Amino acid sequence: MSASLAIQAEPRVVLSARGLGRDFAGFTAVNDVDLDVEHARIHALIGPNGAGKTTVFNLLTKFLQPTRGSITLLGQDITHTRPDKVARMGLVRSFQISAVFPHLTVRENVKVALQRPAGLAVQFWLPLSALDRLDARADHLIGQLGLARWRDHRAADLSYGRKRVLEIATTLALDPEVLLLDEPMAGMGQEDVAMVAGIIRDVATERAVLMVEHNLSVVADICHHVTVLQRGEIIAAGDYAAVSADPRVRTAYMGSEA
Amino acid sequence: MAAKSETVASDHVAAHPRAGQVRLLLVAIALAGLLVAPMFLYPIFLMKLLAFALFASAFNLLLGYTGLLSFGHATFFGGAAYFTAHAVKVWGWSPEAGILLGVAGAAVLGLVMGAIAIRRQGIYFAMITLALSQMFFFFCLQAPFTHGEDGIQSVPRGHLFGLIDLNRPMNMYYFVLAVFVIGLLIIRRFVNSPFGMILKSIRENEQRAISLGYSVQRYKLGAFVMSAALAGLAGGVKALIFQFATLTDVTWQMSGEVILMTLLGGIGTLLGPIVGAGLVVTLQNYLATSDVPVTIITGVVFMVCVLLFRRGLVGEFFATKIGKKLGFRAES
Amino acid sequence: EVSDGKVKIGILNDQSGVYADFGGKYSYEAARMAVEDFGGKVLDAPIEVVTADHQNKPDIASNIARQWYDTEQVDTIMELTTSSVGLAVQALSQEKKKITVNTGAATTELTGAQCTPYGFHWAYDTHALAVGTGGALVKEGGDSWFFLTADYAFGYSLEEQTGNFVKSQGGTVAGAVRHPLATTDYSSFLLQAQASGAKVIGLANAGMDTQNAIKQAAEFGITAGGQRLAALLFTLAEVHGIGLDAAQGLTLTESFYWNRTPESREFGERFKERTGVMPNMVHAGTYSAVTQYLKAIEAAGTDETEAVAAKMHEMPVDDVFAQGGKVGPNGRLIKDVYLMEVKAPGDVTEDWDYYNVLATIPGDEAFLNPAESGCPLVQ
Amino acid sequence: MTMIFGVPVQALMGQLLVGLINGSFYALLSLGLAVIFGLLRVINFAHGAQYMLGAFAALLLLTVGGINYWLALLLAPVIVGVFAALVEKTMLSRLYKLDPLYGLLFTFGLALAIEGTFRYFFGASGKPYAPPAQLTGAVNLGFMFLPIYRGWVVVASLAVCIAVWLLIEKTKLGAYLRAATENPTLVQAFGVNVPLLLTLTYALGAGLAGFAGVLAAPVYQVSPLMGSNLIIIVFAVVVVGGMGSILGAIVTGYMLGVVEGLTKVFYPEASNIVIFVIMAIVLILRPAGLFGKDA
Amino acid sequence: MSAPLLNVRDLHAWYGESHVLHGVNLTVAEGEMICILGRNGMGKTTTLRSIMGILRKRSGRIEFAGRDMTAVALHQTARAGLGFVPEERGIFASLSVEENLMLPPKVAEGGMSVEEIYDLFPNLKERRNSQGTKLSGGEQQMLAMARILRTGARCLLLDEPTEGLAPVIIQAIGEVLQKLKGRGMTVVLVEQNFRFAAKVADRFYLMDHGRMTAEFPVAELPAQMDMLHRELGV
Ligand SMILES: Nc1ncnc2c1ncn2[C@@H]1O[C@H](COP(=O)(O)OP(=O)(O)OP(=O)(O)O)[C@@H](O)[C@H]1O
Ligand SMILES: Nc1ncnc2c1ncn2[C@@H]1O[C@H](COP(=O)(O)OP(=O)(O)OP(=O)(O)O)[C@@H](O)[C@H]1O
Ligand SMILES: [Mg+2]
Ligand SMILES: [Mg+2]
Repeated sequence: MSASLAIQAEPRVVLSARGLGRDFAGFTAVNDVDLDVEHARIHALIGPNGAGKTTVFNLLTKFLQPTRGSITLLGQDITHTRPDKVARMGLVRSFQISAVFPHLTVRENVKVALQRPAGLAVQFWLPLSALDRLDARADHLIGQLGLARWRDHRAADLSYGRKRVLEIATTLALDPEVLLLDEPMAGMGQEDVAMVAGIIRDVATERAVLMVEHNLSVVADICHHVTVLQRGEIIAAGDYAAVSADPRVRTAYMGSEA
Repeated sequence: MAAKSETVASDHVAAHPRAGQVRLLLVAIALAGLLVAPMFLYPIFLMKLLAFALFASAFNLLLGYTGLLSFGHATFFGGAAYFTAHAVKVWGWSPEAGILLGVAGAAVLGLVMGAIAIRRQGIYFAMITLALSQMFFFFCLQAPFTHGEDGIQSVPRGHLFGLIDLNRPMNMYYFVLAVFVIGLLIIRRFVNSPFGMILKSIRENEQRAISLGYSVQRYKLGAFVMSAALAGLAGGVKALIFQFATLTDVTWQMSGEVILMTLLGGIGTLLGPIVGAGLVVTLQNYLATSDVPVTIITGVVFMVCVLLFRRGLVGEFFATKIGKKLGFRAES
Repeated sequence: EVSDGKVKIGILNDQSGVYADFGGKYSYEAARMAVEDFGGKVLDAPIEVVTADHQNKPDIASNIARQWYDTEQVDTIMELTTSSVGLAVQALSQEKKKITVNTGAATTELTGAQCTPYGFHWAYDTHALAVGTGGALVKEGGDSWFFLTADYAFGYSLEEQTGNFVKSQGGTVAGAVRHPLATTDYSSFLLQAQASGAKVIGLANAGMDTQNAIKQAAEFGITAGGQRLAALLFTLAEVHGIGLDAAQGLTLTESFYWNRTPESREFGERFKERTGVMPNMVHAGTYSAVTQYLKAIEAAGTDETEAVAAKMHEMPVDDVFAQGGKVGPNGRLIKDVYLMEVKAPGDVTEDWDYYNVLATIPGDEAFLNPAESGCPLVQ
Repeated sequence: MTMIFGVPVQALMGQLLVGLINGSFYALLSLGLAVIFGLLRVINFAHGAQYMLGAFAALLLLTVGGINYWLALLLAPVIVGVFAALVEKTMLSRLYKLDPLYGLLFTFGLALAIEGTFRYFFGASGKPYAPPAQLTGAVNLGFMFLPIYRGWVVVASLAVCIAVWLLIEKTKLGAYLRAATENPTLVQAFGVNVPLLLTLTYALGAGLAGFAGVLAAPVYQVSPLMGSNLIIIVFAVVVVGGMGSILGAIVTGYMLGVVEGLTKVFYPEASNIVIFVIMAIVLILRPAGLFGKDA
Repeated sequence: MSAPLLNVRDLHAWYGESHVLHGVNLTVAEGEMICILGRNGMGKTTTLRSIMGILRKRSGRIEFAGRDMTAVALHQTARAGLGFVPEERGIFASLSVEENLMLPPKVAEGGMSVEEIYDLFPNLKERRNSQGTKLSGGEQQMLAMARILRTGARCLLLDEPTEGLAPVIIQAIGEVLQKLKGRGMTVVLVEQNFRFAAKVADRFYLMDHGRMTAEFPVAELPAQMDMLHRELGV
């Protein structure tokens, strides 16, 4: 880990938000959030329930329109861009509630994600076999994430943890610059947690990751940078050690346990 | 995990290794049947059946493969019938050009209706298409070129490519059959194409599809326009078969009828709508000369289908052991 | 000589939709009655009547018609309510060289631009209705008109033709309001008509539209306020449907009324015995059409289309429906039509005795001169 | 006389009132539809048929049972409601677990079957039904001649609409209903008899249609097809109001009645389309409808 | 020992054709808090849903307060005193937070008052007029629990109440559970969060492929750690 940090002599900011805010009918869910997500680093967003973490995700990916502030992705202002466009620009998310295409096989799930970058999405005149050339890349990804055994199973038949892994696999298929993961370990059994954490660490070597997670041991383990949100505002930021020492964070979020 | 794979196996009866060949054979038999059918059956009836089968298949392209229930497909069917009839009768266009105009017109109507309706999903979508098609109905009622209640009558069938005289029933029949087969091939390809794959994934999980960078609205719109255009193809052909275009084809009851056909045959199967259309057309023909009011029967068939045979005749068959052995599979 | 040893007559009309009472299965009864009265046989061949419900859909109608002609040896199709069906089947029949006699549809196109050598139009048409109601009513003092017109071709042609007659008789048209087809509420239009101050409110619509308009006119006190309501296409069956409370004072034109002569009375009562209702002009017209067709076969000595059609054009029509009627070269039956007024409930002395006959309009006035009909067959 | 766009103000007042009367029917019908949709997620295509059933029930009560209008106003909705409850209990309830589209298709078939049956037995042209003696006649309002019966229609429908709205939005029963819409199993697991609740809801919605039918009987011809075209317009009203929004259905019903009335004066040819045009515009600007909560 | 409040014998359950529970046995005494542990997909949720009667394709015996529940209609189970907090929370979108809270009918005396609940979950009080599903994931979890506390149910079935909650909230919920236990409430808890469960439960069941494979009181916990580590990876 320290080695990868060392290489990163000059951190490159790929996604940044300034003064980000969102109101819902008079209620401010997110307020004045500044965020810089850097290449090849894992950035954690933590905070008590209802702090606005998912909302920040929704704002960054443009599933929600911010009330205030601006967002920049890879140097371009995306404050007013549509969500599918944002995804095409290289910012891809996972959902808090697991999102796969249940009746497609694992391989098909990944291939759907590969289709667009390969320019094979609108061809209604080509046969399905035109997609065969994506197989190799799909299988590679599937293998990389340890899903090879389940390649031809329907996604619906996978265990909870594997569904999350599959979701990450489809996300990676887009080769995104920035990966947003909303509680990737939620509801996952202990043995899967370690596996997924490992995978996240691996993929982060070539891209930026921003994740929401309540499992603090994971955060402590793999995240380079932690931002703590409370009532929509940032109350602390820094590496895990610094943040977890902050008394405000302890009372607002961690309690006496951690 | 062992338990899991057991359950997986139990609801997936493996297709017989030769299933593909058997299916090909069945298709060939069906085609051969259609080729000789007019020797035994009444050609006009067969042509009507083919036109409606194509219409239902076009409709099913939307409902079965993108999950969008349009309650306004009569607009494209009937609209195209008017366009074709007008072009052929008033402007003296050739039949193939007339039909192409019908298809293009239906596609444009589909684009407009789709652009408005696609913004909502599920039943909302159904209601909006219904209302918009009702608007189109009133337009047709009043627009001078449709001749209101009278309709466009005595549309000449003309000569296909200036050569083949379509006034001869057999020529007309084989022309309709060709259009039907081409239409089905287009649908089949559309469904089993990269585009179709995206449609499928959108139906499975729309949010996820967006987050993968697909502009879901445009894909849906694409499917909608395609379905409209093919419904238009059926409508244009129908205008030539019957040699008229009337208001009947743009009423909401017609939109309901095509749903019935698809539902009865089996949503999400290629064969279903064809079988369904055959049944409905036969039933209507038969009941017209019987004592029982058609609407009661239609209504009851609808109810029974929804309650008991939701997969439709073909869908139910596919779900049987034999169907699965043959490797048939329904969407959804 | 009768081909295939049998004469088969098809009655094709709406038996379940809005026109089910207007013609419907009663027309089928009328046809059967005509056959029985004729003796059940012509040129020693048995006569059969078949019927079907076209559900107001031209494609179903045309499908049935083709099947009848091609596979069931039907020789002629009659009734054919609703213009789209009438025109479609008449065109098809020309192609198949078969005779059609239309008694149910209104459009003058049947014997106008789209006329055929084997197509006949029997009971009434928009022109006759316009002359009957428009022309004759002006003479009765109804000289200023306001139209409530169904907003489609049928409504326009009724309005236009009627308006022309009103003007030609020295009346004026104060205005018109176009209402969409299948409107349920007419109060808004009726208020406009009321405000126009016209003496007659002409209803240029049909079926349910007319019924609702009449009913609501009564509610808004239109007739009570001294204005007269004229329904341009309305028959005894519909008057019976809405009841005299709503219909009283209404004027309309029909080409038949059962209680007009002893013969029509006798016919009407026999018809009512079979069906439970008194015949309107469509039913009586169908009876007449079938009778005339059979007479023509007898006169021609064959059921071959050309010969029968020629006889039908040639022979005068004299029966309970038409007296001294003649058929124009365009296929139009020309006979007298009658302007009626619906009685008040208190004035009715017997069941179904709904009309006072206000005027008789001679056929030559009521129907277009074939030479001016625009029919290409008439040079 | 003062004029607005060439129409005398007086006449305009009359038209506004007439529009309001029509709006009463729209409001009642779309309310019932919204109740059923909002709570059962079923687009009740049979709503028009149930409206017709209400009118026929009143007619038959009168001709067969000699029961007068006032009693029919109570009994007919109950009859329609009981019929609807039977349909729900035996058939419709099996469809809740499925895609809502099946509910729509089922009720579509139901509507065809009911209308077909009535057409078979009563013919298509319909029967008259006289207004009650107490409400015949008309009052001269100066700007128009208002049939007393029409005035009563406005009052009665307004009262019923408000009562139903209060029932659903402000009572505990309403909260159960709304919750059961989303997750019937869970609400039932909380101890609420949900199947019964849903049956009652469907009966209530249908009963409202039946009530509208009785109100309409003296105004329109009682005919088997009286509801079949109206239903499409009412659908549009519900979409404009925001599907599932009870208040939206009521307000939009009256509003569109008035708009339609005015269209009949200024551009009568468009009066049947105007509602659909408004619908299209609303959908473009506010996809959820005027009162809809969420896109 | 007095008769157990909840007694489950040889419970089998199916989702359609797939047989998920293979003879579950479970007893809970009045006032006891038990915890079912197990990996994903072993049938924990299914067990709760079968007891509650939400899953109706089941066989075996489910006795609650001396009454056989398999024959009881779903809406009567709650009346018998069982309260259920589903894993997916089940917050109603068309109801406000407060309406959600007030929704389940009171089935007995002795439930918490609304003030007590708001004291316990201040977030809910603050957002009480907003739409139920507009709450954050964690807030919804709180609401799902809170609304059952009001009804006076004797026995709570809690399906992973800590999933997706911040550590402070988990702590608070732990305190609530202790308090409820103090009042004599019976609780069946399903948990992935072993650390949490270890603090509150009296007894543990381990579930594997639709069966209970182990059962032990909290006192034996240290002795069982090896086995748990093997089975659950904790
Ligand atoms: N609705 C359903 N239809 C079919 N199978 C189901 C359904 N719900 C659950 N299952 C299957 O039943 C088994 C048990 O599921 P259950 O939800 O009870 O597990 P669990 O122990 O609660 O897991 P988790 O910790 O992930 O919540 C699993 O194999 C699951 O795939
Ligand atoms: N669409 C919305 N309308 C109104 N309020 C909303 C909406 N979405 C979120 N909120 C509110 O905004 C706040 C932040 O919600 P958010 O889902 O972002 O929290 P979170 O930090 O992700 O919490 P958790 O960890 O529990 O998932 C919550 O109080 C929630 O109630
Ligand atoms: Mg969240
Ligand atoms: Mg679970």
